[in-house]
Formats: sequence, structure tokens, C-alpha cells
Amino acid sequence: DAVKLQLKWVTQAQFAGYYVAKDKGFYSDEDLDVTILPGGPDIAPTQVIAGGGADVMIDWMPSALAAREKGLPLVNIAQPYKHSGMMLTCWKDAGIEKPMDLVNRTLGVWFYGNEYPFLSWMAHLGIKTDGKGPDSVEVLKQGFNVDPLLQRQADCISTMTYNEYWQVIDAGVTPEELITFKYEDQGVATLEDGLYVMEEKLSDPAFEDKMVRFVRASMKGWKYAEENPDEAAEIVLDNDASGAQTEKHQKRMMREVAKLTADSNGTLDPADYERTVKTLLSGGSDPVITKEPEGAWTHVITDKALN
Amino acid sequence: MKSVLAVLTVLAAIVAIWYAACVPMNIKGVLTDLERAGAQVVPEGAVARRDRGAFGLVAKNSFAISATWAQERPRLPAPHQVAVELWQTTVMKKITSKRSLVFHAWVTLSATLMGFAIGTGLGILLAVGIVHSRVMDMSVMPWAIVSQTIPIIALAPMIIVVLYSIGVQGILPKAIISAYLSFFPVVVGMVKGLRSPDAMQIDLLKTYNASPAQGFWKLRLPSSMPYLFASLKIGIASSLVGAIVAELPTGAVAGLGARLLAGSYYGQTIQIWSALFAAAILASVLVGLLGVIQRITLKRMGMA
Amino acid sequence: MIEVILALILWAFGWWVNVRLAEGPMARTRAVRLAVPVIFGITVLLVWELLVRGLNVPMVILPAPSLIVTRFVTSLPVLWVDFRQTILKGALSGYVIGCGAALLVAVLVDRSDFLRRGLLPVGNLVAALPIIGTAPILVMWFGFDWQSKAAVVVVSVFFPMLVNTVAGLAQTSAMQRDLMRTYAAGYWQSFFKLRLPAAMPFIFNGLKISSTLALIGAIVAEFFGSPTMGMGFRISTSVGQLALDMVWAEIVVAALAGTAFYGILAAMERAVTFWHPSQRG
Amino acid sequence: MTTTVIEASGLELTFQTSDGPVHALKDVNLQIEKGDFVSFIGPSGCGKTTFLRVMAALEQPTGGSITVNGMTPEEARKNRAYGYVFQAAGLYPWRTIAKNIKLPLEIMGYSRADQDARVEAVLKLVDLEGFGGKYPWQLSGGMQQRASIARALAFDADILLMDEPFGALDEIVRDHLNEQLLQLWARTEKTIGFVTHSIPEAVYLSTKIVVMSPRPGRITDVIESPLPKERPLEIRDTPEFIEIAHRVREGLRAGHSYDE
Amino acid sequence: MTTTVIEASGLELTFQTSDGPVHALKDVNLQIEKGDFVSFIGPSGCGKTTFLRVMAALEQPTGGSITVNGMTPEEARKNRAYGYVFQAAGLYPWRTIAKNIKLPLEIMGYSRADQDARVEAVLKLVDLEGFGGKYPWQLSGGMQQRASIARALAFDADILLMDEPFGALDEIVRDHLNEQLLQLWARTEKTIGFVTHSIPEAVYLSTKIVVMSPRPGRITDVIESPLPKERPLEIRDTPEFIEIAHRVREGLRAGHSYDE
Ligand SMILES: Nc1ncnc2c1ncn2[C@@H]1O[C@H](COP(=O)(O)OP(=O)(O)OP(=O)(O)O)[C@@H](O)[C@H]1O
Ligand SMILES: Nc1ncnc2c1ncn2[C@@H]1O[C@H](COP(=O)(O)OP(=O)(O)OP(=O)(O)O)[C@@H](O)[C@H]1O
Ligand SMILES: [Mg+2]
Ligand SMILES: [Mg+2]
Repeated sequence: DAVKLQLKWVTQAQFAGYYVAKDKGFYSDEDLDVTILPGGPDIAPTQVIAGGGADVMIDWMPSALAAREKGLPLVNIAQPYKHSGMMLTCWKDAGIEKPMDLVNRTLGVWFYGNEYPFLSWMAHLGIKTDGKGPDSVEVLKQGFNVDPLLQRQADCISTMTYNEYWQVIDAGVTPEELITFKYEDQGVATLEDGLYVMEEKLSDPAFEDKMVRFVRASMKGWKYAEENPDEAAEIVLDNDASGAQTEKHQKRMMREVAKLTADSNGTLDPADYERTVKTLLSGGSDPVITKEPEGAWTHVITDKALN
Repeated sequence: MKSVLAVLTVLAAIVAIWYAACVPMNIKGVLTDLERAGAQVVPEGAVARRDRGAFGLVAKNSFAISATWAQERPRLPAPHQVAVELWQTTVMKKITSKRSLVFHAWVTLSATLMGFAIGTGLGILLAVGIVHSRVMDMSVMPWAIVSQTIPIIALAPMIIVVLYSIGVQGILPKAIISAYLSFFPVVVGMVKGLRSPDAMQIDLLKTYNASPAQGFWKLRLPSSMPYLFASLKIGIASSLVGAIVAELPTGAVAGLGARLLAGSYYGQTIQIWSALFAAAILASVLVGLLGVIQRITLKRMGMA
Repeated sequence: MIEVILALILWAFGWWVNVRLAEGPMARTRAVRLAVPVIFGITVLLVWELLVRGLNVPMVILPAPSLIVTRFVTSLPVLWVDFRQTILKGALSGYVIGCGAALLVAVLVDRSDFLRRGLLPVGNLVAALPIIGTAPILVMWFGFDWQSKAAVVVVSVFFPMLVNTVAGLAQTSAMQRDLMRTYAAGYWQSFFKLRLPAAMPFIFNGLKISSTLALIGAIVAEFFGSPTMGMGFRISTSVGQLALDMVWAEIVVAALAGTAFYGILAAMERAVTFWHPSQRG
Repeated sequence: MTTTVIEASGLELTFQTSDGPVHALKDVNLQIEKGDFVSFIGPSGCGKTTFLRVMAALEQPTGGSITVNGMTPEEARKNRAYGYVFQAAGLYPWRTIAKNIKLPLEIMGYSRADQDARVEAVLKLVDLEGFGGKYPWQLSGGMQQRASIARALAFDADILLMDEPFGALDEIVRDHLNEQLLQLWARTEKTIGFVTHSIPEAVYLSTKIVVMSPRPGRITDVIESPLPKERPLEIRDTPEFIEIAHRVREGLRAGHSYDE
Repeated sequence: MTTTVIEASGLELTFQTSDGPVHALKDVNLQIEKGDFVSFIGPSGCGKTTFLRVMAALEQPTGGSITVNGMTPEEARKNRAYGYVFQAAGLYPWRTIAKNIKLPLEIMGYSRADQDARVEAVLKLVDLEGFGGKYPWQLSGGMQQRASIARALAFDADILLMDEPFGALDEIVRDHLNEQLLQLWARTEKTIGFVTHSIPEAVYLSTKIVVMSPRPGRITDVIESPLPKERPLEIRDTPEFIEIAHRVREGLRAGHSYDE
């Protein structure tokens, strides 16, 4: 059976589990022919799946829920990432020690659906986001790299524990020069990389069965990747058509990613879901979602796949 | 001969300015690196230097100048750094390797050529329609002009995704963006060209009682050739731009655009510049090739 | 299904009306010249609306024109902020600086045959390059605000403008130049009385080409980093939020701005180069 | 025995321009017999070109009637009755001289062999043997003009319309071509309509000289030439010649105003 | 009392072209006195234009010497000694007729009032009163050509060089302009160099007719005209006139070949 998986971002160790499952034949063991479609900075996986370009996609929960409210009924069928890897990385020498020190500073934030956790954090802290001021911060739409921090165009930028943070370090900055705020520690973490499908498709038993097999094989891939991080990173590198990824970076990323996936067997923890929804609902003046979503997740697939 | 000398002089001047520009552009980064490595830098501390003028810093830390041409992640890489990277990623790598620029250039080129072919074909067809039908001319032409004011490149991501989602994948979405960009110059040039015969040349055919088809093949088409080639040159350059931009959102899969993006993503400025230069070389080769074809064709037609 | 059939009928009807108008006796009048493209445009919009409804195209793929209009009207303040940021600050300032600089350089280059021989091939080459690729670099250099967008615009309009102006300044016929020589006219006299007026059609050509480049440059550069406003910012974030109606509203703004810009240039061109055969026709 | 080839009566043509109507032709009556050599002379803008174009059905008259070989000009054109030589040579630059001459033959569907033979023949007729393979821009203006005449002669049109064909040439070349044109005309019995600005040329060539005057364009005089068909160049110094030339000049001056 | 205005001796000009050198002028000797009206006649390509351009310092001779008012042509040009009328009118399309005529006056720094007065005067001279406000493309070819002559007359050049100025005009207009040119010349005592293809025109206008022949371009004959300064148009029917014209024609024919 053919399955098309739409990634949220470019080929990298963040998605190692799927590449491992494909490479190690876990998918073919389940009679699946999986095509992995890499994403990119301007690809909205939600849009791809809405148009039928993919069967299943990896996305962060905020954007999936936002799409659901916009009338695109997406359902979370599995959640390989237990923890959030997103954080804000700041220059220590700019005088930032605690969250409230952020006021009157310039912060780089990812948009494109990734800005929600940040906005709700700021709402939480009571900091406005409309330019520099005593109770407000200036927000920049951060590009794809960490230059704004290195060039000191921003005092803080968004980073992932497994990726951008290490790019800052690779640029020669020592960890002592930096201070990081993990969203998880701030209580505003939202669920990242989950697997989502269109709701109406789930009512088709054949599709459901396909997803069960897919999730089972994928989780097998993840666990393998956690145990053999170097090999997983190599597999990812083999699949990177851009030739831009470096081995050192991917191996390190794999180790960091493993920390986030290790606590999950693929089943979504309803408590995490609740926390995500709460965070999003308090998203300040322009909340991501305006009402509690219903039926946005299901345990049907994971129950069948993992038991 | 004189022209060659002039071009070389201009190029030499550009390279010289480039080297000079590296110094102020990179000085802050270099000083930070040097400071981390334990060197004595004036003034101390990156925060203190943040708002200082680059030239002042250069003057106070002249020992660091040579380092501005050898940084690993410079704001502006020196010419030789780009050249070395280009050399290593083209000549030194197997062309099938994903790290070879030749491979990426080929990916982009195939989308460019396909888009160019589609765009040119459609452009010529539309031009023929416009020249032969008043209705087409009056209703389509104004919108064709308006369509060019839409920043299609900015929408490329969305278009790619929409195409993606209706099952058009692979090289075709890129080619479609390319085609859209190359299509307009071809229409405009071709309409101009097909209308270039003067009233007398058209009247001459009328006195022979020639059919519209004969008029097209014997007069309009041949006389449009110089215009066609001029717009083909613009068209292929736009095609390349289209293909590169269309590669940005599809993620760092393959192609010069992906390379550019990946370079940007990982702050590999040297990689960005070498991808840019590869694109530039590709563009000039394509335009140059068309120029050669133009010269040969027009010569055989006796128009050069 | 009814909508689809209706759309086809409407299309045929619109085309039929246009054929009647364009081939009718009034075809040369101003009103018909205006009416035909307008009818065509309206037909396209209606067909689009009907097809989107009839085929149940999801809003996240292609919103219907009516939705776009609604969004446009209700989001005017946001659109205005974006317009100011991207078009007025980014595109326009870059356009003025880039074209102005190109004009000045062209005049300098024109004085020296050596420079012209050297710069023109290089300029022609650069004009054909995918300048857009420099956007990430320029954003890195000039920061996130409109300055970096203006820089991208400057870089992308400079060479097309330079090449056109230099070519325009060489547009005089040998006879016109000889005439100036028999008057023993000085350099600046021939420049202002002969070469500059003769170059005007080319300069306007450059200005027109640059106008679209400026718009594109400013918007695309915002993809590589921007403050939380601007048309490029809005387009990319709205795609992320699946607010496709907003994306299209921005497209409408871009098209309106682009067309107005182009129209102003064309009107100025007509006023300045009224004497050129292409304007007299 | 003479047959009327072209007959115009009460012919009118008004152009609608943005500055108002231009009466290019008004009440034009003329009869041209088979084998006539008719010159049209008159100041600039008097409608000579327009009249020629009406004959060739390149322009629609707005009043009056005109017949060509008893048909409408439109039908005559469909029958390929015309050879038309424009003021400028108007050769297609992407075709060699020979291919240019072949153009009408291709369009009219002559056989390949016939085409070659005819090209050969007309090139000889206009003294351009050996130049068939050259491109137009490799030839001088006079040679180009001769090639364009050859093009009009290549097919069997029995009416040859020429609009100032020698306007751009120098006097000696012009004399030479005039002589050749006369010989050609004598040999082929074609009917020729010829527009010129030169009085000696008109007198030297024609059996009938039509003097026109502008605003509105009309015929002020039709002078039948008593000169014999055989005309050496020296005929131009004979009293008869000078006498006709004088009459033409007087006719011209009468209709002329200097604001043009 | 005559003063020599232009003196050429052993003048040569060879163009280096990709097809090898072209001898446009070879061993040209000529003396032009103040107040002369000199016509240059000869087949196409014989170097008439080139010679005129050498006089006006628009071309550098490659051998021999030429002086204008005792100076080099270059110096004479700096002294604004020339009015030059090209074959095509060459008016600037973005200027009105009046502004076109003002062009040399602006460049030479005439006062505003003087400019207006001169424009007024020359427009009258060439029969273009009331057309000052029109653009060149709103005028017929003949009117444009007259405007370009007006432009050359507007400032006080004492040498007027005209390169086939009436080539594109019809005969009647041409006659009229010829008459006016003669009057103007008689009135202003300018020295005029005039290139033409028309034998009657050359004979009618000139005090001196220079016949040239091509390959290499050289002077084959210089004919001093015995005609009086006062020349009504009818002079063209006198035996003296016809005799000179005949001599010119013979001279021309001698140097002519038909491959051009
Ligand atoms: N297509 C047209 N539209 C409007 N007016 C026209 C058109 N063609 C010719 N005319 C006008 O009709 C008149 C006659 O023109 P025509 O070309 O027949 O003159 P002509 O005698 O051939 O002049 P010339 O000797 O300059 O060639 C002129 O006043 C001209 O301006
Ligand atoms: N710039 C040039 N470069 C090369 N050859 C030239 C140049 N100008 C003129 N010639 C050649 O010099 C010769 C004389 O040219 P010129 O223009 O003086 O002839 P002309 O007598 O004025 O002819 P026409 O009557 O056709 O105007 C010609 O053979 C011409 O081809
Ligand atoms: Mg005419
Ligand atoms: Mg000449």
C-alpha cells in the first residue's frame, strides 16, 4: 500500500524515525510503500494534506488545531515527540537573565504557524508584542537561520534544542555566552511533531488499517534511531538530496532529538494535549484558536498499533 | 580586443572593490572570533563594539585585516573563498554526488529548460492568436500586462503547494513557475515581431492574393525572428529565476535554489555565494548559447 | 454541476459579447477599448466563482473571488500597513535610489568609451542574473526592516536601468550628432539638447521593467526575515494559517499597486516622449 | 483594336482621420486601354498613390465605380492580375534576390522548375544575372529596385503598377532603367501605371500623362503623348518632347500651392 | 576682388573597412572663391558626401591638405563657419519647428530676443510662417526639409553646405525652392556647396559645377557656368543652359558604370 508522508521541514535527523523505518525495511515489512515528502520553510503541510497531496503529515499541534478551526478537520493519530524542543536563545551579555528582562528588546520568532507558543507565552507574561517599549517587545519574523543573533540584529531568537542552538554554538559562541528559555520550562510548551490525517479518511477501515501499520513501523523506526543514533544520522544524510547537511550536525541532532522522543511510545498523552490547548487559548489579543476543539485527536490508531 | 581589455579592467576593479569591502563587512565577526581566541581587541566585548562604525574598528585593529578574508562564516566571503568553494563543489566532486554543484545546476537546469519550453510554446501560440484575432488582442493583452505586476515569485510557494496538493509533483511545478515567468517576454516580443512587417510588405502579399497562412509563414514569422530571439534571451533568464525561486519552498531537496536556501539556513555564506555564482554562470551560459543560436539562425536567414 | 454548466455558458456569452464589440463598427472607440478587457476580466472572475462553488474546491486551495473581496474590505487597515511597509518604504525608496544611481552612473559611463565597453557587457550579464538570490544576503547585511528590502530593490533595478540608459544615450543617429558637431556644441550641450531627449524612450523602458522588479524584490525579500508586517510577511504567514483569502487580498493589493505604478509611468512616458513614433501611433 | 483595362468613373475616396475627413480622391474619371503606359504626376499628397492602391484593391473607394478587366479590383486581384512595385524596394531581407523573386511564384503555386526558369529570365531582364544568390543588403539601392521590378515581372500579371519606383536613384541609373522599362513594355504589351515626380521621366515613358492636383485629389489634365513608341534617350532634346514637358509643367503649376 | 574660401590640394580619404580600403577621395584639387555657388554632381558613391564632410571637418582626410578661410576645417568649425543641411531633414522630433531652428542659436548663445527675431525671419524666408509651433512629424517631407534649411540659415555661417537637400521633394516644390535659394544666395553673398543628382538643378543653381566619378572618387571636370547671376526659371530653356547641361551629362556618363 502506498503512503505519502509530508514532513514539516527539510530532511534532517528531526525525522530520523521515518527515514530509518523506510531504510531498514520496517515499512515494507508492513506492506507499505512510503514516500517521504520533505517540507520547507514555505510549505504548509496542512495545505498539502488538504489538497490530497499527502495521506499523513507531520506538524505541530498549534497549526493543526488552527487549521481545524478554519474548517480543515485534522486529527492527531500519534505523537512520537513527547517533549518540546523549542526555546528562546538570548545573548547573556545583553543583560537578560529572566523572562521579564525580555521587555524592550528585539526578538526573532518563527512565523508560518510556529509563532503561537511564543505569543501565548508573552500573553502569559503580560508582555505586548507591538514594538519596543517598557512593557512590550519588538518581534521580527526570523528567517531560516541564526544570523539575526550572530549579527546582533536581535537579542534573542527562536531555536530548537536539536538544531539552531547548535548552529549558534558552531558559529563559535560558547554556551556560557548564551541564556536559553525552554518553552517547556515556562509552561507554555505545545506539542510538536505529531502525525495528522484528515478526519473523514479515518472512517475508511482500509485507511485506518494502513495508518495502524504505518504508525507501528514508524515507532519501530524511532526506537531504532534512538538506540543507534549515529547510524540513523547516516541514513538521514543518505536521504538528503540537498547535500547541505553535515555529518557532525546530524549526529548531534539525532542525540538531541532522542531526548525528546524517548519518553513517548507514540501515544498522545491527553494531559499534554490539554496543556497545549490551554496555552493556545490564552494566546493574547489574536488567539490561535478561539474555542476548545473537539475530536482533534484519537487513540484508535495507536491503540491498535501498539497493543 | 579593446573591449576585452575594458571588460577585464572593469572585472578587476570589481574584484578589488570586493576585497576591500570584505574588511569592514567582516571586521566585527573577526574581532569577536579573535577575542574568543584570546587576542587583545579594542574595544573589548562584543556589546561594546555593537554600535561602533566598522571603519573605526578596522583602524584600531588593523592587525585583523587579513583575517577578514579567511573567516569560516563571513558576512561577505572573499572572492578566492567563493572560487575555492566553487572549484571544490564542481570539479572536485563526482557530478552524481549530492554535494556537487554540477548536480544541483543540472536539477535546476532541467526545470528551467522544461519551463522555458512550455512558456515559449504558449507565448508564441498566444502571440499568434493576439496578432490574428482582434478579440484576443483587446481582451487578453491588457490582462497579460496586469498579470506581470503580480509578484508571481512571491506566490511561487503557494502555487507550488497548490499544485503539489492536486498531485502535480516533481519537476513540473517548478517548470510551471518558470514557464509563467518566461511566457510574458515571449508574448510581448513575438507580438511585436509578428507585427513588425510594414504596411508595404503586407500590401505586397495582398497584391499576390496570398492567404493568411502564407502571409504568416512567408512574412510574419521570418520577420519576427530578431524579436523572438531578443525576448527568448530575457525569457530564459526569467525561467532560471523562476526555477530557482520555485526551489526555495519545496524544501532543500535539490537544485541551486535549494542550495541557496540550505546555505542560508545553516549560515554558510560561502555556500550561498557559490550557489549564486553557479546560477550566474548558468544564466550567462544559457543566454550566451541563445546568442550563438541567434547568430547562426539569423545568419542563415541572411539577417545578420 | 449546475454552476459548472453555468460557468461554461457565461464564458461563451462573455466571449461572444467581446467578439461582437471588437469586430463591430465601434471597435476603435475608447469606450470599447476599455469595455472589452473589463468584460473579459469580469467573465473570468464570475467563471472562477462558479467553478470554485460548483466543484467544491476547498477554500485552502483556491478561495472564491467573493471571499477575497470580503476579506479585502474587512482587512483594509492591515492591508494599508503592509502596503506602506513593503511598497512605499521598501519598493519605492529602493526604486528611486536604484534608478537614480543607475542614471548617474550611466551618464558617467557614457563619457568614457572605455568604461562603456567594459561595463556594458558586465551590466548586461548582471541584468540577466537571478538577483533575487541575493535577498538572504542583503537581509543579513541590512537588517530586518525595510532597508534590506530597499537594498534588494536597488540591486535588482540598478543594472536593467543602467543598461537601458546607456543604450538610450547611444541612440542618436550619426546625422544628429554630426549636426551638433557643425554647431561646435560642447559635451553638455549635446547631452541636454540631443542625447538625453533621444534616450528618453529607453529610459522609460528601463523604468517600466524596473517597476515590476522592484515590487517582486521587496516582497520576496520579506520571506527571508521581516518585522511583523509587510506584504511578503503577510502572504507567508497567512499561507501558514491557511488564510488563503488574505493571501489573495494581498495579491490584489500588489496587482493594484503594480498596475497603478505602471500606469503612472506610462502616462509620464506619453507626456515626455509624445514625439516618439511608438507613442504617436 | 483597343480594350479598356481600367475604367474609373466618379471615383471618390475619403479617409476618416482624427483631424477630420481627407478627400484623397474626388470625382476621378479615367479610362486606360490595354497596352497603355500611363504616368501619374502631381504634387505630393494629391492622391497618386491612393489611386494606384484603389486600382490594386488595396484601398476601398468610398464612392463612384472602378472596373478592372470588367471586374471589380477585388476580383482582379484574386485573379492575380497585378504586379505592384512600391517606392522602396521592399525586398525581404531574409531571402536572397532569387528567393525574393520566387516569393510570388511560390504563393501562386508555380512548379519548382518553372520558378527557376522565370527567376533566371527576369534577372537577365533587369541586368542582375549572377546576383540571385546575394542578399538584398549586399546590393546597392539601384540594384535592389531592379530586383523588386523583377519580382513584379516574374509572374504573368498583365497590369503593372509602379509607385515612384525610381525615386531614390541617381539620374544616370534612372535613365538606364527608363530605357529598359520602355523596351520591356514594348516587348510584353503589358499595361503600366506609373507614378513619378519627374516631368521628363513622365514624358519620356508614357503614352498618357495624368496630371493631378490636391485637396481634394482630382485629375486636372490628361495628356496623350504623340511621341512614337520607339524612344531613344535623345528624344528628350526634340521640340515635341520639350513642348509636352512644358504642357505638363503648366498643368502642374496650375494645381499647385506652396504650403506643402 | 575674390578671396579663396576653400582650397583643397591633393586631398585623399581612404576608409578602412572590413572588405579592405575604400578610396572615397583621391587626389582632389579644388578652389572655391567667396560667393561661389558650387554644385557637386556624380554617380552614387563617388564621394560627394565625403568631400562635403571633409570641408565641414566631420571627416579627417588621410592625405593632402585642405584649408577653409585659411584655417584648418577643424578651426573653422570651432568658429562656427558652417551651416550644414543634410539629405534627410534630421529635425529633432521632440522640438517644435521654431525650437528646432533655435537649436543652433541656443548653442551659440544668442540672446532670447535675437533668437525669436531670427526664427521669425527664416521661417518667412522658407515660406513656413505660422508653422513654428508644429512638430516635425506633423509636417510633410518638403516642409521638413525647408525647416532644416531654415535651421542652417538662422545663424550667420558664411559657408552653407547642402547635401542633396531637395532629393526627396517633388519637381514643382523643388523648382520653387531652387528659385528661393538663388535669391537668398544673391542677397547674402554666402558661399554654397551643394550636392545634387539632378543635372538641371546643378546647372540652374551653380556658378561652378564639379563633376565627380567613383572608384576612386575624384574630380573629372569643373565647369564654370557662364550664366548670369539673375536666373529666372525660364533660363532652363535657353541654348546656353542646354549646352552646359549636355556637357555635364557627357562628363557624368564618361565616369559611370552600370554595375551600381
Ligand atoms: N491611410 C490613410 N489615412 C489617412 N489619410 C491618408 C491615408 N493615406 C493617404 N492619406 C492622405 O491622402 C492624401 C493622398 O495621399 P497619397 O499618398 O495618395 O498622395 P501621393 O500623391 O502619393 O503623394 P506623394 O507624392 O507624397 O507620395 C494625402 O493628403 C494623405 O495624407
Ligand atoms: N564611414 C564610411 N566607412 C566606409 N566607407 C564609407 C564611409 N562613408 C562612405 N564610404 C564609402 O565611400 C564612398 C563614397 O561615399 P559618399 O557617401 O561620399 O558617396 P556619395 O557620392 O555621397 O554617394 P550618394 O550619391 O549615394 O550619396 C562610397 O563607396 C562609400 O561606400
Ligand atoms: Mg505616393
Ligand atoms: Mg551622399
